[in-house]
Amino acid sequence: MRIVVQEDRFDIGAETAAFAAGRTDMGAIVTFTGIVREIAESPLEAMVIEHYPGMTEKALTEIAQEASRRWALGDVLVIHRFGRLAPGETIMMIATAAPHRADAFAAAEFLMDYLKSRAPFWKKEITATGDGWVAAKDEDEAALDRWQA
Amino acid sequence: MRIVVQEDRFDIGAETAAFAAGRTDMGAIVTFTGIVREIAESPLEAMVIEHYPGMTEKALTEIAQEASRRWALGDVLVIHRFGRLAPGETIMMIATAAPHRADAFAAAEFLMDYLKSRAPFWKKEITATGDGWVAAKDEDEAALDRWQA
Amino acid sequence: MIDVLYFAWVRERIGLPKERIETQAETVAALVEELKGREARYELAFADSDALRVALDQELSGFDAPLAGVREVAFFPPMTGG
Amino acid sequence: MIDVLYFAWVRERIGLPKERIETQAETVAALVEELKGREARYELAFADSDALRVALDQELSGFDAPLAGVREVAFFPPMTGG
Repeated sequence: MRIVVQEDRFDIGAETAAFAAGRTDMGAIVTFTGIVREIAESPLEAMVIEHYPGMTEKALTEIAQEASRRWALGDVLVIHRFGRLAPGETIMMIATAAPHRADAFAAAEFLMDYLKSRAPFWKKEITATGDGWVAAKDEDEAALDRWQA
Repeated sequence: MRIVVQEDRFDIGAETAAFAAGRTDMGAIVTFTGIVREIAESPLEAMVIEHYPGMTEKALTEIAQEASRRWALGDVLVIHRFGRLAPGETIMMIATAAPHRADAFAAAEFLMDYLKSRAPFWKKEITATGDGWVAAKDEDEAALDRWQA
Repeated sequence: MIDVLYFAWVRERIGLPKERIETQAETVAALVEELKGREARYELAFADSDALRVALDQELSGFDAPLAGVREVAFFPPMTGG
Repeated sequence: MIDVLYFAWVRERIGLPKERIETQAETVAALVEELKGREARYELAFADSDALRVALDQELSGFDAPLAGVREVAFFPPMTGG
């Protein structure tokens, strides 16, 4: 398991290749990558991501451990950036390795749903017409319900 | 949309990076990679993948088009190898790009479920004690049911 | 004249990947019966048709489908890609 | 003495990321009431507690949780990671 919280850019190609390398015991690798998206209404200059140092790493580790308890996983990777990002830049990625694809997919979706609403990150959009904190979506909170046993 | 059927190896890191590059309109990228897995019972020497040239490309294209009809996708990539592969080698990968993560995940799972049971590939395991065609799993056929409207 | 293709263990049992056949069979099922009547290796390959799939001109099809106008028939076991 | 941290718009409204507070408050809710009584900027930041989340020693918690033994309290809006 590898959890990384950093301001620097990272190379999703290199990370994906390194994560998948040499796995003869895992048949399935799933990755998710989040990218800063242009907003149609108002040109986005940047996305600023604030986080809670210390708690962030702790929350991500707990979410990854919970995924490993629920599914037969070989490995989990979480990389999340903070600071100022331009449109098109990679915000974060996760990867899961499992013997079977259903476990790799379910764990990846679980990680994303929890990371969205339970890891202490906050996004602010910087546009030509002003700045604004991104509001949490009801659908992201609702997405957690499907994982309740 | 890019559909590739080839005998040669491919670099999942480079393919993932190229697929994600320059997307300011897509917030979510999901990839799935299938790897030749060691089997515990009998040491696997190789996996041989046979396919139906012509129909393979057609079936994969139809599956990718159906995914694009069902979900708001920006792009789809499918790479599938045939021929003789050693344990640990990458068999195939798919990637989906979408504005939102739920669409990227659902489309990737749909692609995998259909590709498993509807694209004309057949796997043969070569072991020290003999060769054998991999039998289709009931669970793979059952996985298609969840996509029926 | 119709091209008949075999894949995976169907190919191995019949012993060839492809052949051209002159047939009057009107459906896939009738073609299968005709082939089974030829030789033991066809009988063996087509013994359990539940374990077989068929494609007509590279589209998955049913065993009751008509062969009129079809140029290429392929028989194979359930797919195991991915 | 307890460390109180603020993030995102809570931090912006209060005007600082962190402060040390001497308090007798027994619960998070009591601490919030105490802070709201201090100055208008706290009143503004804590006006809608439904829009707020709290963590005690870096674990998400409820507003009715006791503060006994807690070293670090953090207030912030719902998270928007990923």
